[in-house]
Amino acid sequence: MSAQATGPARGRKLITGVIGADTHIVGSRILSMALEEAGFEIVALGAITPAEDFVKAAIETAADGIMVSSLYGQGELDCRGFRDLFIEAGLEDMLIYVGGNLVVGKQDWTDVERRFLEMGFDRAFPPNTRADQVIEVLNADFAVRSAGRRIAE
Amino acid sequence: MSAQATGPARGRKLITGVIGADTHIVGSRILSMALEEAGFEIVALGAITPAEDFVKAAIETAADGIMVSSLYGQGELDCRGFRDLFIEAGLEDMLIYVGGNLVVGKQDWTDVERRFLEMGFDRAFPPNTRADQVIEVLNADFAVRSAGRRIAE
Amino acid sequence: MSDAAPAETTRLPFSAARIPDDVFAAMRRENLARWPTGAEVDLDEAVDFHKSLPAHKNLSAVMRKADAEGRCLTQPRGGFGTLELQLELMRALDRDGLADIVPTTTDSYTRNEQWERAEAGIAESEKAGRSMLNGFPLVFYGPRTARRLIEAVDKPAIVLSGTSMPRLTGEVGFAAGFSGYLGSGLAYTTSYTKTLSIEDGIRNYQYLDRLTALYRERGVELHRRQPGFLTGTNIPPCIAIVTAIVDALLAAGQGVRNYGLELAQTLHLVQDAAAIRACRELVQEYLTKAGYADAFTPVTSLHWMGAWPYDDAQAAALVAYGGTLAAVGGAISVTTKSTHEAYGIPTPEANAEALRTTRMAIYLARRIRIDDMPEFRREKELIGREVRPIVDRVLEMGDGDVAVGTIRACEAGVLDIPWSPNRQMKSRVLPARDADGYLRILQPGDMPFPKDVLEYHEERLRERAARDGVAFGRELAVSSVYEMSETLEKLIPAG
Amino acid sequence: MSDAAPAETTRLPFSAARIPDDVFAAMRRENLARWPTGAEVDLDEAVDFHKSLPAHKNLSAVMRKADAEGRCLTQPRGGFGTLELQLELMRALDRDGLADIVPTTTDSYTRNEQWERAEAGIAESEKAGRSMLNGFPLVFYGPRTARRLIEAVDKPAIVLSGTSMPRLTGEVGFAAGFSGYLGSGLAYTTSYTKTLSIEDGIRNYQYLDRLTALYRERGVELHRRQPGFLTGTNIPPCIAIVTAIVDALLAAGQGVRNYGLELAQTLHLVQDAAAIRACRELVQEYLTKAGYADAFTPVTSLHWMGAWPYDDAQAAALVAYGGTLAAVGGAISVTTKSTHEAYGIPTPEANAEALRTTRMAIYLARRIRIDDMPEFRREKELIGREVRPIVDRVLEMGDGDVAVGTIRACEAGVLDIPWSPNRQMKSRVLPARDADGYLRILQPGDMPFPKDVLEYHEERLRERAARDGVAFGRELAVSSVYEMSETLEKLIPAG
Ligand code: B12
Ligand code: B12
Repeated sequence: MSAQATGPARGRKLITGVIGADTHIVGSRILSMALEEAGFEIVALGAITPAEDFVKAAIETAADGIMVSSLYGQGELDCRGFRDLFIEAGLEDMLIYVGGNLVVGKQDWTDVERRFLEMGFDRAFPPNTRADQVIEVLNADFAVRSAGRRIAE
Repeated sequence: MSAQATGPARGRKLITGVIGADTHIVGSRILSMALEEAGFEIVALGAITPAEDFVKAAIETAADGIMVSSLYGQGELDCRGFRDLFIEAGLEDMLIYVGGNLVVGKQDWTDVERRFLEMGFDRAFPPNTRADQVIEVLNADFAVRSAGRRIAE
Repeated sequence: MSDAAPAETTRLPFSAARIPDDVFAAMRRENLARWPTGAEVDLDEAVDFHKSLPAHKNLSAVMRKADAEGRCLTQPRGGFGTLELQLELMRALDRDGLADIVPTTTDSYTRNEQWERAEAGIAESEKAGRSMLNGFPLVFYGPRTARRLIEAVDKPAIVLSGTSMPRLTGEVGFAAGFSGYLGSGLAYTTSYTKTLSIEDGIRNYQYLDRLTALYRERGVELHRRQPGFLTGTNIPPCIAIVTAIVDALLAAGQGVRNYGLELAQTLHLVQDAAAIRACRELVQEYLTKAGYADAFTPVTSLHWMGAWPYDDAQAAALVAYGGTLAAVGGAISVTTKSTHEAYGIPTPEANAEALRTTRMAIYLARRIRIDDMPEFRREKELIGREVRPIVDRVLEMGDGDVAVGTIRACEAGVLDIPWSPNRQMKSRVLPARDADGYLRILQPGDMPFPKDVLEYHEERLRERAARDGVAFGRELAVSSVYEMSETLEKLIPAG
Repeated sequence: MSDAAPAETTRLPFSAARIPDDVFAAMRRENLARWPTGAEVDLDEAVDFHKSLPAHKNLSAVMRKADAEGRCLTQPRGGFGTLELQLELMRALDRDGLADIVPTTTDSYTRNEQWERAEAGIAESEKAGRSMLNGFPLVFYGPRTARRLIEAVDKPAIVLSGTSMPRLTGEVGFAAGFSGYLGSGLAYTTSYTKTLSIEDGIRNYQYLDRLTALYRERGVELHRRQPGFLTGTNIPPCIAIVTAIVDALLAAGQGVRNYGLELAQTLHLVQDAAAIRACRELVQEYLTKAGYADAFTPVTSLHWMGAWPYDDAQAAALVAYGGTLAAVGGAISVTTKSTHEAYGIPTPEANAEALRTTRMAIYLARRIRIDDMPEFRREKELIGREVRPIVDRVLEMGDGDVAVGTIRACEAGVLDIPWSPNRQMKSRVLPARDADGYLRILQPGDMPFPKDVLEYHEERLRERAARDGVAFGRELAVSSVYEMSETLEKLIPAG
């Protein structure tokens, strides 16, 4: 049986969606399905979602975390200032992940990860990430959040 | 029509053969056929030919050049001292080529070539050498030999 | 961002009918005014330029020649964010990749008509010293500058712009000298958009097809092409072919007569060969019935369009097999991917290498055809029995008008595609792979497949569920999405 | 250098008869005394060791299991000049290449029983820090040390030693724990030696086969294998199968019952599939006729054995297609090459990558079989009509003794192979590729192929000569040797 939400992660509300002009919906949809089955509550914004729509949905639904997908390579442009939008909306502590094929071309992952962490994402996930891995990290991060830390080591 | 022996190269006698414990006969045989058609006289020693047999054949037939093949990788061991055998036999000026897959593994060609030239071969030829190229070089080398030089630039 | 749909003044009642000359002239004026480079489009000059090109730089002629000679041409994808990078890329694909057809893939902002963002992306790319865009901003550069791409390479060039908004990109591309354009109203709107209506998507492509016909009236035959791959995610041949027929009828209605059909590989030797044959025959059947017996509809086979393995060595097998499948299936061309596919847009080198691997695979396929195999015949016949009921129903629903029928059929789920991002599609149809590696229909949604056909699909899929020890249900579809991206350890465990 | 042929005292009259126990015991004593490590061979200990291995490390069992499950296993080649390098290589092939069977290729001095030279080669390799030998000097290291190779990897291991002098290598290999050994008297003597007589080559392999039977008598089943690839240079299936039948009969005569048959790929989907089926059937037919109905004879397909392309990307297509051909043809295992083939012995990495590409190609081949194709049936039937007249004539010439018949047939050219380095072979038979990519017989030499068969081959080859605009003659054979190593520009010129 696949990974499940545990402890403080159980029942958390997550927004999923594909940012920018990106139409790659399959990964986000499968991820949403898996997270739902694992015990999270999912609000799926689908493909081609402007950055602002994530913030709007987070406010409207009082979400606990954001799962941004970007596959088509232009995520490096689309994701700039994403954290700022949440800060402006007073949601500076929102847990924000990004995953997919984040940049154009086959680039060194540690370098890509650094760029996205610098942009303010709590975590960035490389290609070939499976839902089970994401669930485990979510469990860990929600666990330390009750202890006041931002993300688990 | 394929390349032909020209000028001083016409009618020259060449020994062909595969050195050492090497059984790869196809390249040497096709080369022999092509050289013969081009107007050289060929003495083919075939596969698995000890170094000494090349010298013996050269003396017996009063050959003008030696075409050593080595494909199986151990040419680097088999070819050591090859020139010395000719020097000992008083044939220090013999034109000696070597060609094939001369070393074990895919190595940098300029490096391999240097090693074989240092061993005393007049020329070394990389994998993917065709008979036409060899004939052109033979023409050039036999041409400069009448002028007393060893090989053409 | 500019308006996606045409302005009201030129908005005709929606139908499959040919756009009248005067209306089309007005539509073009409006369209070309949407971005400065539109003013550079000069039809007369463009027609003269196309006529000045040798036949081997005209994609229509090249496809016809390949068809006549029984060849399978190679074509990569490829687009970078600046003119310099794009020139270099196209030259590499030509010189090192021996591509028979050279591509210009547009970036995703251009596809969505966000030309200012594309402009910013060029600047960012120049600053970063690498492409920050996933394609070439064709509209921003405009036809005059883009013509340098055509002049740089002595091969036919095609615009690849996965979009439902091709009106300006099409004008610019054709005016620049591209002789091919990939895209269609039904296929791309259902798979590349979230909120655009199918109607508007079709209207946009009616414009492009009408433009193609305009060139034709002026004596220039351009190659239009339908992207039957849709979401690229386990699309069974029948669904691809249904969309191919609908889009082909729509294009023919505007006067297009050189219309390529793309089919994503299922990666099954028999299913792909059957699909390639069935596609061309069924499209011809419906075009002929509709009075367009004179259309040329060559089939292009596409390297695997779903998720790729993360191991280059594994990916190399998909690249090579992609050439084998296209050639054995009798496709007129194959569109390639590379060993970098799972990670990102390939470097020119990786792209060129994949072209060469594919070309060698095509050579190795010799003249082999498997049309005599009973299994091939069974599959081909099956595809016919899947496709005709759907298409017939679509035509019926439109009371003879395929455009109208298409909208109604999409609304009703009669026309449906798997994994669609578009909110107007039901996207209830769900495919999965059976135990023999064929793509089958797991859930038909509301598509009117015959009962016996569905029973057959279910039986085959139940066999797989039993073999894999999983429940018969959605999990079969999800694992089929991942399948090709799995490690070899998982695909073939050690004995 | 040691003597290649057995000493006179144990030299029996030449025949296919089983070597009597006492004579064989004497032969073994003589043989093991030829090099110090021979003394390490202890049959009882070796038998115990083999019995202690799990079934998945016994190649016989692994081949039988794969056959039962319809799998196609992968096996690379690989040998380096020192124990350290060889250990590292075998681990890499196992771990990174997922090889189902791990190899130890011996170096060419060992193959020619020049063990002192092999010893020098080890020293040179250590000095140079890279392998100066083209394989592992198995006899020099001896069974005790070589066992470390067996212990290092949890897979069955096979000795690959292209030689006509396998007696000591075989003793050492089996005693070390290798459960497979590739090589045979007719095939290797005709393709790996210049002056050794066919008789002595057969005698040497009768020793090895008798040794295999000795293990069998002790309850250990080892896998012997025939290298039907011969000179690897455009060997048509019929010639490979003729040698397979002869060598299989010789091995069965000594008591071997687990005998693999290798077939070099022709790189033609239909011809290879037909060859794989025909090979197993025809070998079984003759074994059964000779009273050995209980022999297991799985077929192994070999990646292209002729000259490879000098471009890695092109070579990748041959690697992948090699997996496809083996799997679709129903081979029980495939022996791989790599993208480095045209240049030199591959690095462990390149070797492992090719294994993975091949494995993925096997996966992609699913359960596809083409046995129903009329073209397949025609080819398979043709192979039968080519093989039987030759084999029947060989048996006739030996007055019932296949060993004697083989020698006489080689002398008469009834048995012949193309491009042989061996001076006793006529090597007048010459193959070439026809216009459809099939390997055909251009010149039969003195091989008694039926007239109608030869007419068919000639007709097909004349078609190619006409297409290529070359004379019908030797040039067809020579260009067929080069074909796969040509550049893509030459193989498929731009449209
Ligand atoms: C299928 C596919 C398509 C389909 C998409 C269908 C659809 N509507 O979804 C189609 C054919 C339409 C398509 C179009 C295009 N595509 Co595309 N596509 C792919 C492909 C082959 C598979 C993607 C997929 O579905 N994978 C399966 C799912 C299950 O995996 P996933 O998407 O990776 O998601 C998983 C993980 O990444 C992770 N994950 C995803 N999001 C998130 C988010 C968070 C927070 C976390 C934690 C994890 C996570 O979990 C998911 C589940 O395991 C990939 C290459 C590949 N991977 O093999 C290219 C790829 C993504 N596409 C690419 C491109 C460029 C395009 C196009 C621009 C076309 C082009 N090159 O011509 C257009 C884009 C159109 C647009 N405007 O967006 C590029 C992106 C390049 C880059 N980043 O450098 C890729 C990588 C191919 C390539 N190498 O060129 N594509
Ligand atoms: C066919 C072949 C065989 C056949 C040979 C049949 C025969 N009796 O001839 C068989 C199957 C028997 C065989 C056996 C072996 N082979 Co082998 N074989 C090949 C292969 C695939 C093709 C060779 C060939 O015939 N080419 C076609 C001819 C026309 O070209 P050519 O030989 O290169 O010759 C041309 C040029 O090189 C040049 N040339 C050749 N000689 C000369 C000389 C001069 C003076 C000049 C100017 C030019 C010149 O002109 C020729 C005509 O164009 C090559 C790899 C490849 N190239 O793809 C491996 C290869 C040569 N073999 C190799 C090896 C190692 C072996 C074995 C040890 C087996 C093994 N690995 O398990 C045994 C050796 C047995 C022995 N004792 O020698 C290696 C050598 C490795 C290295 N150098 O690092 C190669 C490169 C494969 C590899 N990558 O591992 N092999």
